[in-house]
Amino acid sequence: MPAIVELRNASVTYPNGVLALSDATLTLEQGEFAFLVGPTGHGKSTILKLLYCDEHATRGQVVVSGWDVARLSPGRVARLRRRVGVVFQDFRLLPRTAWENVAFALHATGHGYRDVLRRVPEALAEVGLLDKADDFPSQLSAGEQQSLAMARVLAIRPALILADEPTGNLDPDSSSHIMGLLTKANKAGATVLAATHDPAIVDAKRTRVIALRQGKIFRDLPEGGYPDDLEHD
Amino acid sequence: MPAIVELRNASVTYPNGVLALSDATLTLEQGEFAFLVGPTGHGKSTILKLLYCDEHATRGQVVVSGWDVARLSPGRVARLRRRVGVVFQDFRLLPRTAWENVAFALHATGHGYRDVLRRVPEALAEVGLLDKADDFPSQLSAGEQQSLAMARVLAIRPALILADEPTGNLDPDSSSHIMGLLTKANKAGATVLAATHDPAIVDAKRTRVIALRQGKIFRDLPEGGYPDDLEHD
Amino acid sequence: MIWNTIDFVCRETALHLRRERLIAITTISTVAVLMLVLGSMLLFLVDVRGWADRMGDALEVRAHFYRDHSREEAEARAAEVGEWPQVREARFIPKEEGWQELRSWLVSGDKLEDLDNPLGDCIQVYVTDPEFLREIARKLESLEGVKAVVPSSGDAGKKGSFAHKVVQFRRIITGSGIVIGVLVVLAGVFIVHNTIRLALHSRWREIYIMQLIGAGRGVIAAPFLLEGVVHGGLGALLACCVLIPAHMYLRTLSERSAPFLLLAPDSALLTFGSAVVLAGAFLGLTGSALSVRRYLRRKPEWHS
Amino acid sequence: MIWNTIDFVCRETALHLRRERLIAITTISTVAVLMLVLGSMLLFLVDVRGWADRMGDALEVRAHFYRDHSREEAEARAAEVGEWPQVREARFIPKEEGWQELRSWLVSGDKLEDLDNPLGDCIQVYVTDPEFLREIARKLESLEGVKAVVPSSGDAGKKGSFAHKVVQFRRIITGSGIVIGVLVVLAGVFIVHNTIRLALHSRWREIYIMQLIGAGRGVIAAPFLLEGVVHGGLGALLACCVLIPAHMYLRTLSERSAPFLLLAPDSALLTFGSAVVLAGAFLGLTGSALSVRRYLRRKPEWHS
Ligand SMILES: Nc1ncnc2c1ncn2[C@@H]1O[C@H](COP(=O)(O)OP(=O)(O)OP(=O)(O)O)[C@@H](O)[C@H]1O
Ligand SMILES: Nc1ncnc2c1ncn2[C@@H]1O[C@H](COP(=O)(O)OP(=O)(O)OP(=O)(O)O)[C@@H](O)[C@H]1O
Ligand SMILES: [Mg+2]
Ligand SMILES: [Mg+2]
Repeated sequence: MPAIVELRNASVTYPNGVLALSDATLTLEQGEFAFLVGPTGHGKSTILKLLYCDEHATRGQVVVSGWDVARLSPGRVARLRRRVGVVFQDFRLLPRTAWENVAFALHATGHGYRDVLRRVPEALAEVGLLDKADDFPSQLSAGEQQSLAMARVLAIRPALILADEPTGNLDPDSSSHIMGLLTKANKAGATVLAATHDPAIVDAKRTRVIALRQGKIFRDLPEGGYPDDLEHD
Repeated sequence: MPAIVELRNASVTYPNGVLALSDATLTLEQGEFAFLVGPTGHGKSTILKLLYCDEHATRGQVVVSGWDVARLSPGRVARLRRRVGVVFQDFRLLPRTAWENVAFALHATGHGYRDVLRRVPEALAEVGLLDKADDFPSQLSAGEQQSLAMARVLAIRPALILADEPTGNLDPDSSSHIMGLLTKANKAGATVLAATHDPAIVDAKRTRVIALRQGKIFRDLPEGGYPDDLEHD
Repeated sequence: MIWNTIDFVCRETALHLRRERLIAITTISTVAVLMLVLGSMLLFLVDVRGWADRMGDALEVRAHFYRDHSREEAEARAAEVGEWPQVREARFIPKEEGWQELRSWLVSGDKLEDLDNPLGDCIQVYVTDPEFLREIARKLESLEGVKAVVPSSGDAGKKGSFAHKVVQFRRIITGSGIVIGVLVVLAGVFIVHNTIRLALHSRWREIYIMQLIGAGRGVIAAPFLLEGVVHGGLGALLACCVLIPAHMYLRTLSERSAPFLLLAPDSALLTFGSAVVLAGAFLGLTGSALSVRRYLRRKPEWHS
Repeated sequence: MIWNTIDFVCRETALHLRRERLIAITTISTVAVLMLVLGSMLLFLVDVRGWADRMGDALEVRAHFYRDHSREEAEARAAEVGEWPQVREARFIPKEEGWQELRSWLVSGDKLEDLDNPLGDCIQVYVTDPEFLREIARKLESLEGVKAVVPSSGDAGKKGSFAHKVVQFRRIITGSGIVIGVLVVLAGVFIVHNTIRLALHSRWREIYIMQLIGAGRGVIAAPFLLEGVVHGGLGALLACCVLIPAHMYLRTLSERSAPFLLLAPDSALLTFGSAVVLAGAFLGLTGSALSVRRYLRRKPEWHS
């Protein structure tokens, strides 16, 4: 399998001097499912931001589906992002109805109106939000917003799914439902990288676990489970 | 012990017709510690919103520290809110530095500059954010933002703490640290009502658990643990 | 693909227009108010200038022929002078008429009763523009058989003279009118751009999320630009809906009591209206373009 | 407690002023631009009106006495007329001077050489305001010993006459000047309020969170109001920094070539400047007050 994601000695230092990621090397192969775990503030979201080109590595190289993201024009960045579905940790929904949020993502990734009419209700139904299709994010509970962010990703069927804490606002049952959807997408061919804090879902799914500590990848096991030595002291 | 929170047959129907809470009756005594659990979208945040006067009961009565909140003038609402500390599910931090966020809450609750100088670093240190005091929320990780929201509440030492999913973005160790802080505040006299999805923290602390399902309080046990029959089907 | 994009952009624009009420109201009303001010200023300036011209209308030059100059010759000259390009009107006044006029008002007529008419024939000349007064006086002086020109080329348009005042007045009005007009237009452009920038400020996050989802810059910008065009155009249209009826009302008023002058005929109003609407639309377009560009390039100062 | 609040409000205001750059820039520049336009419009209007007055200065009425009227009497009358309130200047012209003048320009002088002076003494009267022309003519006609008044009270200020035009012109300038001035002021107030409303729109969420935390409405609003005052005042100050030097420059220019008239003396500029700054501050205050009120009362259209 070819690599879809490659980090080569990537470091990120934010403008305020915080070293959020240091010298991370990581390869995700096409079709893989991996968890990204680590304590709060130790660089999980930063890695994901690198992959969807929201931050740039201050040192090292980031390659996503064959493209070195450091050298992309804005047009190329947009094209890359169309292949990547992201469940943002803070959802980042548009101030529009649930339906329109999913539809926008479909339109933006180049789907025509016919696709939209078919896929939006499909995706909303999958996360159980079909009856909330006309509600605005401000009218949804936090868990529902998170599910909507998930639906937006599922609808576009991306090659790479980046899920940042996709179950942080969900009850255990909903969580496992969402994980099931991610597994299903993974089975259908998508590569999945999910950052999470929830030992339950990591342990439930015996798959690759990449553990971060203070911006460094300190463990990367093919069938890890949630590490119990995460804290640094 | 006198009641600090009383819901009497309170119902909430949102303008779009969603019945988020139906006929809930609930009493919290001063100094109590209670968890509010329930599936996503079944009314936990709605109950908390009632208590900090962000929504009003469409039927029934809500009494917080002796005041019927339906009949309060804006000035009274502000005074009531000063006694209530809320960790919002979406944090609701001001676009200012961590320090300024905590300081604002102290100023707003009538503390002078000397108090601010003492309590802000104290609160930030408690949640481990002292070294991020000059960072803006946008420069913090989600977990750090959540901790900041917690610090803001701890600093003002409110009589009633409403925590809406206060550990959703935190790793297990940080979660139990935050729960420890809530417990400490509770020991110091504050009444705590925490909505959560995390069975681990509910089970770890043998205390009152109020379970919601479809907007109804269907179980209220003094030493509940996380219920395993939450889902409605 | 292209078709999808067009469809998408249209839908997005419709959504923007329907949803963002505050922004629609503020942008439209700002454009409308500015166009209104600009329009009435224009009307005012044109009118004041017209009035200055009218003042100049009262200015005349008279060329007095020698008493023994042939009347046919003088009359022919008057006709010729009437053809000069700077001359609005040239009237031949026979000496009898002039004498009559003179006697009727100033002098103690009875003493002059038995006097021969001391005047010669005369040409009364009105110029098209007070600036030409001196030139015409000079040309009249050089005519054969002319004894005196009043005012003489030395006096006409002399500093302090009435003609000089009118000319200077007009220059000042035109000059400062242009300055003020340009100032108001610039101010209008600036303010509309400011308004649109502020309006988009509250949608910065939205623009950013769209980019994160993979929407291209063009696709994101297009609905905002169209929104700007629609808002600008609507604002201008609104201004026209006030300006044009106001203008028509002033016209009927001026036809009755004639205090106004250079009001355009109603037929010009359609052109005027379309120009104003186009200008509004263009303003909205450029304002949106500049602002969207700005917000596309940067990360928002994120909330929370 | 009160002291804490004051301290808090001041700190908050300082924070707002330091942090919200875009808002500061747009509000300040909008106020500045509007004040600039208003200021130059004012200058222009005052000046045009001044010019209209100057035009009227050229208007005169002459009262011709009978040839046999006593000269001392006539001179005394002239002095008396000069004291009338509506009269700017009254000059006595002895008949010899008048005859000289008349002979020098219009008539074939040689024929009149041996003629007795047919004129009487005359008073040349300039009025303070062209509106009084007719009244003065009438009053002169009723003087004892006056044979003719030119223009007569029937002709003076007649429709179509020059005096009538000047009067009408001035009325129109004053009238439409007031209309346009009021329009511009209203537009300015409207636009500044619009701008502030939009500026606060992006801080709606912030205002709401402050309320949720328990800050009182007064405490939340005060820094916004002070911010409005500072921005409005600064904008107006900026406008003054352009207007006042521009005014001084125009003054020196007008002293050299005298095309401008009613420029205020430099001593009035301080008053003018403070008035403008106060107006700006007031505008900012009311704008902020209205907007904050609005945003205090409602829940934000929440993002995400
Ligand atoms: N925009 C930014 N500017 C400056 N520092 C930042 C920024 N974003 C994140 N950081 C810092 O970088 C570090 C890593 O942040 P990151 O968001 O990657 O953590 P995380 O592992 O996702 O944490 P969490 O589990 O809380 O989401 C943190 O210390 C954070 O404060
Ligand atoms: N402002 C609103 N307008 C309309 N409906 C709303 C609004 N807020 C919440 N709801 C609906 O009310 C129900 C209860 O919402 P609430 O936020 O109380 O759920 P919750 O228990 O807090 O869920 P979560 O665990 O996801 O936070 C949901 O179905 C939600 O869609
Ligand atoms: Mg994160
Ligand atoms: Mg909730």
